[in-house]
Amino acid sequence: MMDRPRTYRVGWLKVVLLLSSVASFGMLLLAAYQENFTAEWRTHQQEFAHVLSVKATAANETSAPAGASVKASDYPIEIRQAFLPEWDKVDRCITCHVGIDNPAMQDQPQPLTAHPGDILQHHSADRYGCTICHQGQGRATDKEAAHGRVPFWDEPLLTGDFIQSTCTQCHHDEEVPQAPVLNRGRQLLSELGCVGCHKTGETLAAEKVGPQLDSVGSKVTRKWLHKWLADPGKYLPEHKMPQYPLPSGAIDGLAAFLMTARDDKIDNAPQPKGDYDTGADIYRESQCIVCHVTKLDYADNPVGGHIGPSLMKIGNKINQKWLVAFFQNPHSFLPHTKMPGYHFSKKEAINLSQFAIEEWTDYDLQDAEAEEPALPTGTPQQIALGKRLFAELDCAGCHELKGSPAKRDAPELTFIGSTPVHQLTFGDAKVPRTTPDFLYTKLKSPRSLHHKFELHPGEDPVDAIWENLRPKSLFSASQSLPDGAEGERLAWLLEQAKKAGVLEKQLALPSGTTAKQAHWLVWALNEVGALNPLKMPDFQPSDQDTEALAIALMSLSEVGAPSKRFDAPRRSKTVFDPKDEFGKLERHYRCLSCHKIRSSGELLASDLTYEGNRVNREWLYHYLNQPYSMRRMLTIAMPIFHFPDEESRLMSEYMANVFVDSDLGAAWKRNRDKADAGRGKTLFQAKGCMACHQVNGTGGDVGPSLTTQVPEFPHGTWVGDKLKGEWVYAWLENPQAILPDTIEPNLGLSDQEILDLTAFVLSLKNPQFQKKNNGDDKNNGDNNNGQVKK
Amino acid sequence: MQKLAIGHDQQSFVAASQARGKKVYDHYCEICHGAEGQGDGFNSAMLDPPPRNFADEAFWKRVNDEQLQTVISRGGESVGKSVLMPAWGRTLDPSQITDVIAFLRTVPALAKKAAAAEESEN
Amino acid sequence: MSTDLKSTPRFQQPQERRDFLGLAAAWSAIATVFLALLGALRLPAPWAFPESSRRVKLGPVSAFKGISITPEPKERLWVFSDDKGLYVISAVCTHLGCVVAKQEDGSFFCPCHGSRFDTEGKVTKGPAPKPLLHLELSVSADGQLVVDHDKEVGSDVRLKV
Amino acid sequence: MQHNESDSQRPGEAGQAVASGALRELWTNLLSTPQQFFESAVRHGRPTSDRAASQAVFNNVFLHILPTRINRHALHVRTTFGLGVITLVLFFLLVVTGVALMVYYKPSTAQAYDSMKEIHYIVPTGRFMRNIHRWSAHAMVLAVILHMARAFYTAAYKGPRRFNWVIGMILFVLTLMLSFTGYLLPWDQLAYWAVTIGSEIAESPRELTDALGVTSWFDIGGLIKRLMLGANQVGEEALIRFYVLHVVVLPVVMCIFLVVHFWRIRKDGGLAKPPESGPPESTDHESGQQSAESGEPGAAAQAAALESPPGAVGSAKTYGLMAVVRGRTPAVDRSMAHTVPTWPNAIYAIAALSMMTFFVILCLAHCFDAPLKEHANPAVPENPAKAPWYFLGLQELVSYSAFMGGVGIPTIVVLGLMLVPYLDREKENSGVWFSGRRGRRVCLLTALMTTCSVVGILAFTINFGWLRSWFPNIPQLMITLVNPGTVLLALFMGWSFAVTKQTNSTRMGALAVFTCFLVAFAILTYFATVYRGPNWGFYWSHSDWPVH
Repeated sequence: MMDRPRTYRVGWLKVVLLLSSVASFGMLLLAAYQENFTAEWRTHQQEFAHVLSVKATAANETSAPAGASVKASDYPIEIRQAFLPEWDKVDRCITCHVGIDNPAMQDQPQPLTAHPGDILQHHSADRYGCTICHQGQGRATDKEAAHGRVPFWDEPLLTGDFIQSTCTQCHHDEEVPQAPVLNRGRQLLSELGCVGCHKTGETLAAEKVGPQLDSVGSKVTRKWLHKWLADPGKYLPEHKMPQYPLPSGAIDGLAAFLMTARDDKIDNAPQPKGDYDTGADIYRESQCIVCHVTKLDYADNPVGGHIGPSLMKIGNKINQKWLVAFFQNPHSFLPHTKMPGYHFSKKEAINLSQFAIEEWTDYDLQDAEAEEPALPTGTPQQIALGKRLFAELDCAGCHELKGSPAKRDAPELTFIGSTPVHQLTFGDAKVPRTTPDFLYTKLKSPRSLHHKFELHPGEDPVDAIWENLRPKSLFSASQSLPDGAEGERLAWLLEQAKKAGVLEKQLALPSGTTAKQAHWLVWALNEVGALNPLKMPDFQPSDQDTEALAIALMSLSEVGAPSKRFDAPRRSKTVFDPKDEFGKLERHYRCLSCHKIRSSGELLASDLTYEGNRVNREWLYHYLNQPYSMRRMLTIAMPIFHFPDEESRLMSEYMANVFVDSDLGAAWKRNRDKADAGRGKTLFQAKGCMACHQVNGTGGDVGPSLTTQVPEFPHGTWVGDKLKGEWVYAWLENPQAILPDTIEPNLGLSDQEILDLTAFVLSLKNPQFQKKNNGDDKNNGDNNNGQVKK
Repeated sequence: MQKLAIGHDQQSFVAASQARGKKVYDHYCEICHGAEGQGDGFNSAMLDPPPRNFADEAFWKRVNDEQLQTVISRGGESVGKSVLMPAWGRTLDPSQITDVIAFLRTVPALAKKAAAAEESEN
Repeated sequence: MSTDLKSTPRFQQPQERRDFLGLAAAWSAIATVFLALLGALRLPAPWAFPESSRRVKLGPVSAFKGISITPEPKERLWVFSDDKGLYVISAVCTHLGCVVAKQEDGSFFCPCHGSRFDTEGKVTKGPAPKPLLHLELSVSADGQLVVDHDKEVGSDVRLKV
Repeated sequence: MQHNESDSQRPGEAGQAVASGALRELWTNLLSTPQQFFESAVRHGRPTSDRAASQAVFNNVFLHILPTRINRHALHVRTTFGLGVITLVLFFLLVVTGVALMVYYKPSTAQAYDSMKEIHYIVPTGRFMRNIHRWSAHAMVLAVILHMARAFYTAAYKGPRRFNWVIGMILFVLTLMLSFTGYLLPWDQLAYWAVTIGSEIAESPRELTDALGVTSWFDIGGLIKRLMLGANQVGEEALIRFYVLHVVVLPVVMCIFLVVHFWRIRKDGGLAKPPESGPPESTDHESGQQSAESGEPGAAAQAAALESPPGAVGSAKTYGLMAVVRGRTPAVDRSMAHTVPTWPNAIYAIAALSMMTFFVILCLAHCFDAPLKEHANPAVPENPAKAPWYFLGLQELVSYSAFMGGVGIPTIVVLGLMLVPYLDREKENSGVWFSGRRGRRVCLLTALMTTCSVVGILAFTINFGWLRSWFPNIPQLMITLVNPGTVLLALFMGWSFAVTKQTNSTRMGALAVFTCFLVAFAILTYFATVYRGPNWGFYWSHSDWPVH
């Protein structure tokens, strides 16, 4: 007989099976529970349904119409999405942000609240989704992932004004409506001269923003130039020149090079002494203060305009000879300047320059400078070095200088906004790894986004240091590294650094091993920033400007709308640039520096686009010859240009005939017979017009006085003398339609009221001139098509 | 994610509304009602009756938002006050007026704060 | 035929008569597998289909007022406006889902199987079992006309505006 | 109704009575149909005897891959650690979850990534399914490698199982191919660059043909790559090809080989086991086995089917299953004493193992999400672009020579391992771990040697570079032939020859060479995973990586 087979013990396997089955079962249940019940969005939607029902109840009680009329129980809890196949997007943001299109939800906290502003009226969430503008991960259904603040998602939710950077996907105009920060940033990109060195595609025009340097050697003193290059902020706190950490050797070279840019004619001109007081009169007549800072108020705040450079301390800087030449013909020195061409005679220019030099000299500074040793003239080596540096740093990106063309070889920024984050170099900086943070930090402090130079084991320290020394021009003159022992070569490097002015003259290598010496040299060079290859200067922009710039750069993106259908219509921008006689005059007097004509120019003074509809020609002709201030509040007025008679006649006629829109105030022309000035006068009182406008010395001072008194003006200065009925009519109809920012309220007057008021306004004519201009009365304040009287 | 270095975060909507209101106020109202809302603007000297002083707490006890909305949008005339207060209802949209009112409500507190600061300086 | 085997004692491994442990283990394993399969069956029905919402905003209500018929071909429906208010008729044939065409006399005609409907959508001819659907209209909080493809209403229901 | 009618007519004429009798039968049949149906499907109740248990296994389509009785040795944990079963369970999980994922996955470059996100966020259980799929895939590779090691160290590649070892190697390669093809499908950065590197490796034979100057008429590397990608770069074509391979071709091939693999286990006599007592498997058995391998399943093979009793006395006697069924008394010998009925013993073992595997995978899937990086960007490579872990050892070798590391050495290793059973024919100690104490010592020594040499050569290369650093103009052929990878390979070969000579045993040599490969694979994989950073540079830890 065989042995009984021993039983194989299977019991423990049953236990294992039971335990693992039960555990797996539990695991599956847990997964099912999480899948079906725990999602955050369910909570939000339940909350939303509750708020809806509360609001609906409240609405029923007050029986007021309300947007919310859904019972909580009727409200389905489900994933909501904007399905955008054309954009390859599915945005589920509205799964949590459920109240986005419900104005009644404005008082709710995130995520239930309504979208602020009226943007959704033009960009409905159904059609455009959310991530097109806000970025983030639209497909995700949990908060962190949806906001894109997770690893491996390159487009986290944009915060704050950074949302504006995505407008440019469809809005290709220079100015994007409702994106003021973006617009400001783009403007800054041009104004700061960023486009001088960086290519940015076609969106931004490259213009040289710095002064032309062709005669800078004749213009400024060497001492000043030296100090300016070393620290422009010391001379002018609000300067625009960016800073580049330059060693003194480089500044010597640049100054020496720039001083060679001279104009012989200026240098050789005789220099008679001018008269300060006459100069002061010219200064006042010319209204320099409109564009230039000319003094400081009691709190040391600059007073004056910011169109031109500040004039403070120019006496410490500028050669009077150059100034005389400049006053006579500014445009030959600065072709793109906004400075108008005045008709200064040589004598006037000398007087004005005398005034300027005496007025705006810091005499303490002058005395202090007089005590400093005179600077030696530049050696040929320095001049050559300066020329190389000028090219290496691409100064020509901002400054015109004959013989030095701009390279524009800085990294291209055309698609910087869509560059993947991991391609951006953050260096050792401790900032979040996002594109907005990169741009912001880079602009704020360019050198913080670099790896500190370190010696790596295995590489030759001398070679490595030599390769990384900047600016290269300072050193390349000495050709290449010599051979020899490492200690000797290090000593040679130190010598070069001293020669270039990078390191102090008295420094010496510490004793010890060559490794120690190399380490010391790296430390010393790092201290003075000579081992940082970055060429970008430091603009030190304000926080606000930095953000605006970063937003503008973010908007330079490869990402765009999937089809042209999404492109916002381009608003045709009517540029005013006539090639006729008037255009010539405009270019000479630079009217557009202050006035706006169509879409060109600035709005510092009035918009001239409809000037022909606005004022009658006679008045305009006289005004051009003798401008006066329109309001008591304003102390500045149009400069007195001393236009030759034929020029002022040409300008007034041109404006009266060209700057006209025949539709403007057409109703006045049709119905003027029905107008009654008497009724208008009553209305003027009843509508409270005198709160802002003066008539015969009574009334407020907000808008222009309707009875301005300028005794010496050869023609009536009252509103009836000046304005035309069609314009007054159109203005009263809707002031904001003509000047969007005006604070004159739209009173919603009826047609008849407008007619009456217009008639009343036009009846306000200066009695002193009534008789004198009797012949004109019929046409005054109306369509005056007659010739200007000689 | 860390907070952006730029430092944007959810602003409360009330604060945003006040800030927007302040902008509107500065543009349209300040010239008469004054920079601090105390009825002492540049143009106030020319006006009779003088513009409203919003620092006056008694005033705030009398009015509610709806009344203010009316007087701003339809002018002083509509509530039997001076015609020198024009109607802004066609120039500003209702939300702007709401913002302005939100700002005006902060005026008494601001005035008090300013007064306290001045006192402590003295 | 197996009797002789059974009678051979050495082939008989002792079988536990009441194998609670084994039963529990076996059934819990079966239950687990069953639950897993059940979970997997949930997979083909996603939380949201890759398509636009069934509640569609057609546009501001004012755009439909006073215009007697506004075709919305993308949404396969017409918006009608009469003196009582707005209503919507779906263009999907109730027979087998073809899109019906609107005749000049205001009646509807289905090209697939010849169903005909009168101006109110009632069947006048052909295999369609039901009149064309009238869909629920509402006004959203931001003043838009909203149609819900999933909610049918009576043919006399109007949205007053 | 009709039934009632016929009921009422029942007392009528005879014909009707017959008819009504048939109808009644129909009715009773109908009533008993559920029970009959169940009995027809499950032809036995819960087995109450060994005999019935055997029948249950034998009659069941799913279970009959198992023998009716199984050696107790096979059920011991130490024997196999259940690795084969685990691998099968993982494969099964992969098939099920894979099919589920196919419902949503769209194999196009424009939509693949988005469909992954959809699976993640909008598909109920989608994320879970993908996690299970991903972790099962990784686990399966690991399980396959361990299963292979188990088979090798217990000498299960020998004797009758030589061909099954070869099949196993094929399955191993298929597993890697499945993993690799699946890697591209999410179309993220990881996928894109891993596959780009993979396809470049496929092209790397050019390194050799270029060096020999024969590429212009014999471009095997370029051919393979272009066949694989359907283009010169990884793109739409590659994605669809990989998809087809991943979801149809490779799984089907895999299934076919799996079936053969299982079939051979039974036909080759179950699991390898030590001779518990009595003489070891005799040489005459060996000769019989050879005929079996040549395609004629002879008597010996049948004998093997029932746990091939050692010493198979009277091999004319059959122990096949047929014997059980036909009711003949099976051989009464001692080996029966070591077997237990498959039902319930093996069934419980398999079920418990499966469920444990399932549980582990569920835990992994629950705790860790499968990686999904940024959308593939052909312009910006990942840095470092690391392959999946099981290829990282190769990637380390690839960093010396693409051809040798990516094609040459893997081919040599795989072919070499396939050849082992034909070179080592020693019979003793089958089923014994490391073939006893001597083998254990050899393995330990070999592991030590391998560790030293691999670590040494890595350290040397990092500190001093390789040929190119010393002789910049050295011909590529030299580097292809002499690089750290080939040096190690040569060293391992030499070592195992030395061991063979020293111990005078081919089995010991085989153990040595396998240990070399396994340990080197482990070290290289660990090294490349942990110490390699951007630009494939050496870093002590991830925190030293340069931030960029």
